[in-house]
Amino acid sequence: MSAELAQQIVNGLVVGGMYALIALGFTLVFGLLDKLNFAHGEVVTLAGFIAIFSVNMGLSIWLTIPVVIILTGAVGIIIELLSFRRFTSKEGHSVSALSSFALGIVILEMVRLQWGATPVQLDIPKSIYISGTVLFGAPIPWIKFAIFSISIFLMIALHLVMSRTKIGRSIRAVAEEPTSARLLGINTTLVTQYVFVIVSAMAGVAGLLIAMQNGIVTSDVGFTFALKGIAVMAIGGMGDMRGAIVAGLLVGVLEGIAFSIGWGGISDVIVWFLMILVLLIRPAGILGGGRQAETRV
Amino acid sequence: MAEVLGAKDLHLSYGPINAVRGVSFHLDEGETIAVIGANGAGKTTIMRGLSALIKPKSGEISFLGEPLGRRKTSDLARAGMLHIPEGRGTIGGLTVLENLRVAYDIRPNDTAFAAALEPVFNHFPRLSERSSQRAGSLSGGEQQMLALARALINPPRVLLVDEPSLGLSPVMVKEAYQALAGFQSSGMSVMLVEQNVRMALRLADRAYVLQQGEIVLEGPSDDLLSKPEVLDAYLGSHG
Amino acid sequence: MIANLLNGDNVVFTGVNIILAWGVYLSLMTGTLTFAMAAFMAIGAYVAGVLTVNFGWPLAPAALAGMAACFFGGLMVGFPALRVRGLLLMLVTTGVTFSVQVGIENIEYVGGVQGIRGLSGTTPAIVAGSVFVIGGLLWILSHSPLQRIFDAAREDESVAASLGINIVFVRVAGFAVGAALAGYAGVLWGHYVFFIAPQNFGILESVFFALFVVLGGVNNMWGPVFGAVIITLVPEIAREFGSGFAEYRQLFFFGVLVVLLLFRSQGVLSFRTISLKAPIKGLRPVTSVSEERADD
Amino acid sequence: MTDSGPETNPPGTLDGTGKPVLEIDSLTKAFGGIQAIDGVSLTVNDGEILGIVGPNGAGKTVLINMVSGFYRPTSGSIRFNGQKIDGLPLHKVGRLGIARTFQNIRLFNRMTALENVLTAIKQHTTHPILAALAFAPSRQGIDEAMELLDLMGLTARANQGAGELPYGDARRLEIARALATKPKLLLLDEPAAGMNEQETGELIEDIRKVRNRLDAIALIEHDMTLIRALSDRIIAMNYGKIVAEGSSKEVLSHPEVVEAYLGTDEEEDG
Repeated sequence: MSAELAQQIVNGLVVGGMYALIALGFTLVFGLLDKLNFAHGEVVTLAGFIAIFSVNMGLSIWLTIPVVIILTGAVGIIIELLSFRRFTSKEGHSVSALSSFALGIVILEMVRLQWGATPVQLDIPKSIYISGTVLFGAPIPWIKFAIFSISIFLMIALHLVMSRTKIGRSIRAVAEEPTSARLLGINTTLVTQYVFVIVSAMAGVAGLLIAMQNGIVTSDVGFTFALKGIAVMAIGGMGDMRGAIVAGLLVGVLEGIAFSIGWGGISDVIVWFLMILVLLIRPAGILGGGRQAETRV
Repeated sequence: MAEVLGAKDLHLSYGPINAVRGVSFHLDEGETIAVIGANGAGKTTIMRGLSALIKPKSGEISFLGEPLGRRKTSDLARAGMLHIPEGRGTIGGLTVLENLRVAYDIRPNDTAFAAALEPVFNHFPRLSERSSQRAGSLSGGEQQMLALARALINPPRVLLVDEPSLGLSPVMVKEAYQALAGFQSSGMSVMLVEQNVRMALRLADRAYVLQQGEIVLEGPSDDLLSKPEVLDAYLGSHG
Repeated sequence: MIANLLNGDNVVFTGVNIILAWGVYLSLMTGTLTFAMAAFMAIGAYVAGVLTVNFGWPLAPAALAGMAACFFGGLMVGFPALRVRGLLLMLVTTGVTFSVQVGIENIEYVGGVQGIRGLSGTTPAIVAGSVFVIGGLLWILSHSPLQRIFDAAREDESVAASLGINIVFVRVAGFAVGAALAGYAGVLWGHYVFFIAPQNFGILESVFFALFVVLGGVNNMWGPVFGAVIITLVPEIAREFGSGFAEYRQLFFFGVLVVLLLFRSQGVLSFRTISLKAPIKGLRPVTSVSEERADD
Repeated sequence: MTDSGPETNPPGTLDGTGKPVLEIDSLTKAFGGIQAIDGVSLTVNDGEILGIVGPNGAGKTVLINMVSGFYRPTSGSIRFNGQKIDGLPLHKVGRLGIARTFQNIRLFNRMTALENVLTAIKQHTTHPILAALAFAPSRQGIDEAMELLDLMGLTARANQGAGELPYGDARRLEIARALATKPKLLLLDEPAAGMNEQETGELIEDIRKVRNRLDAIALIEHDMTLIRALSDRIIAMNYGKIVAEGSSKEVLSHPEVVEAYLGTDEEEDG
């Protein structure tokens, strides 16, 4: 393996981990409500700027993690309240999609009014981008390992929450059979709120990691990553958590490979093309665990 | 005996259909009642009204002595109402064990989950064999067992069962009714909606006959069993 | 102040947006909320632009070619894509927009990210005339049986299909004609602004075109017109208030939209409600049987 | 309605040729682990009304859903006038001449009664593009639809929203809409569900009125008054199988049918 390719694959895995974190948010909301949360990406942007704010206030970059989690989690509650709770009609998913899209732009505009539209430097020691190790002849800074480890840690934590805890069981029960879940005493409104807090906090951490990796924060980062996250969710199968993780890493690595063979310019098209292909050929996603359109005409 | 569940002049509609028109009934502590009637008579609609899945057009429902008011379905379940809907209401994507766990989790309970499982698995050994299987992959009869097992792991004050015999083979129907008889003898109040008239009347203390959304006949089960009108009303052979 | 709004720029941009809104509306009428409009707009603009700039075609045949390209593009995307529904379809159309945009960026012949320049020929009169012609066709459609076939396909597609309506055909046709309208809008716009580049046709633009329709309502063909006019002209009016407001324009606009959706969610995307429709005239006299029935 | 009880017009008078219109052969349908239809074979003949009875969950609606193309069978075949129709897309089944109504009425609620029928006018549904352009046929379509509304006694409701119609009228409108497709076979799924005796009586009259427009009717029903009044032949189902077949008297007194409706009796079957 050439050093160039190794470098790109490692980069791909790191970025893919973030795609997966964001895609997990889309897929969880979709699994629960059959709706798309287009404000999700702006939570990623917001988190980056919250990190800048806290670091400027004198917090260490690691201590900003809880700050980001709390604030973005709260934003999740607001998103649910404004763009999802009331829209239960037949057209609800279109209305929610557009409402959350508009809400996302509101968040984005507030960020721009506060911090401007140009990239802002994240004030952390430059040394963390330099010290590292060598893998297959390619120098890899420790920060990449740290970022990748945090993504993987979050995924494992989410898996444990979903499979082992009461909240996780409730979420899965509501996603599967909302009426039965209500009859069993599960408060669906509360469960929906939990999900929005969880996915927004995850998107927040993803935003923080992106900021750490790049050293700068721009206001369009959320938009870019959210689009990729949506494609990743669809490739993994709508509502399939394992699928989202696998698809996230896969897309990251594919992009890395595309860059190493000089196809960087069209790596976006590759992702979207892959998504369209998956939706048409295997609508339940690469692992086959997602929801399919069931109507037959 | 104290009334645990009751309805006064209840009207419910389901889309364009005025499915239930002025129904009154009561279920007392420890009692079993059956609501029987043809398909479309409004039985399931009553059940859905009782657990607040649909809002009554008018009339009053009281649960444990308090009017239902604007209480939510999930609150009622936590207060001790277990409604096993038509189609069993098991959660297909969760394992058998997780389905039981969900039912166990909702109300304060001092037994540990493992200990609470024991009587369930003694009663339904099939479930213990399949405890890690997805509920959706069980057969109809096994799903009904799982649905009933939820009443065993966390006994409710009132159990509402909608058509426990629906789509089951006679052997399975018998098994489901044995389980219900067990709940009955443990002192649970049970309300049963059935099209399997004989099975239902054998189990219940009292019964209501529903026709076109109205109660046309009520009384002790034994009396009804000996009345030919019940069977007539049921087969619709009037006229 | 109103007089200031009546200039060539505003007529062209408003007209183009009305045509785009009608394209979205036509597609939505058959049950497809599409986010691919910017892609088709790009295809129309580029195809016609290459023909007029590189080959010296007059605008009219070039516009027809652009529309045809979009129509066939719509068929090509529509046949496989319309097998999926609802949100999945939103994703596929998003993907289409993205792919077309990045695709054009990578085609050297049309200038890549630099775009092409030298497009001209659109006049306010052409745009206004086009709006009238397209509006007239839509008006005929909305008074023909086809409108009800669309309505049925949208309301309950399996029932509609069991009545003998070929749902796939209806949906693909709506989608492809909507795409052709977007293409035409792209031709007109491109040949007015002189210079087009891939970044003019992104996913944000696609969502914006969908918003015209959402904001205006879909009760009939005038809702999208209203939405398009409002969204096009509000920034112009805002400019009159001075530059201080411009900074908050987006925030204000989308904030209002969130609130509007919150309180009018039923009306916003729900189709023609009964009360708004004129009864069909010329009914035959009521027979005695039905009079009896009508009384009970 | 009082002048025409079930006795005055005895069923069994076939006008048609008696040739099979619909032939179903060893049909099965499984959902997950549950066998909803388990080897059903039956025919519907020209000119007859076939009644299908059975308790809830017996598989009657699943059967209708397969005949009308809503479900694909797991195995077995369905032939309509000799042509294999299982696996055809819904609209093709509809165009061949099978129309249906639904247990839980499925009208287009945002349209008026008249528009509901207009939607289904065969000429428009088969040629949607011509439908946009031709003005004369559009007029014809309205006349045709009004004739059907008239037949079902809904003329006065023509411009009322389908969602606001009283229950009985909504049922009738569904039948009128089905007739607009010019069907040969009409499938009625519990048309009398939720109706009182008088309404059921009216419905029986309405179905009699439409029967000569059709080759055959198959109807699922729990209301035995309606079944007795209309069916030339009855099939009883339970657990996805046919348990009895014959005239209404034979089938409704068949011990297995009585059993299916009333449930098993522990003491007697042991």
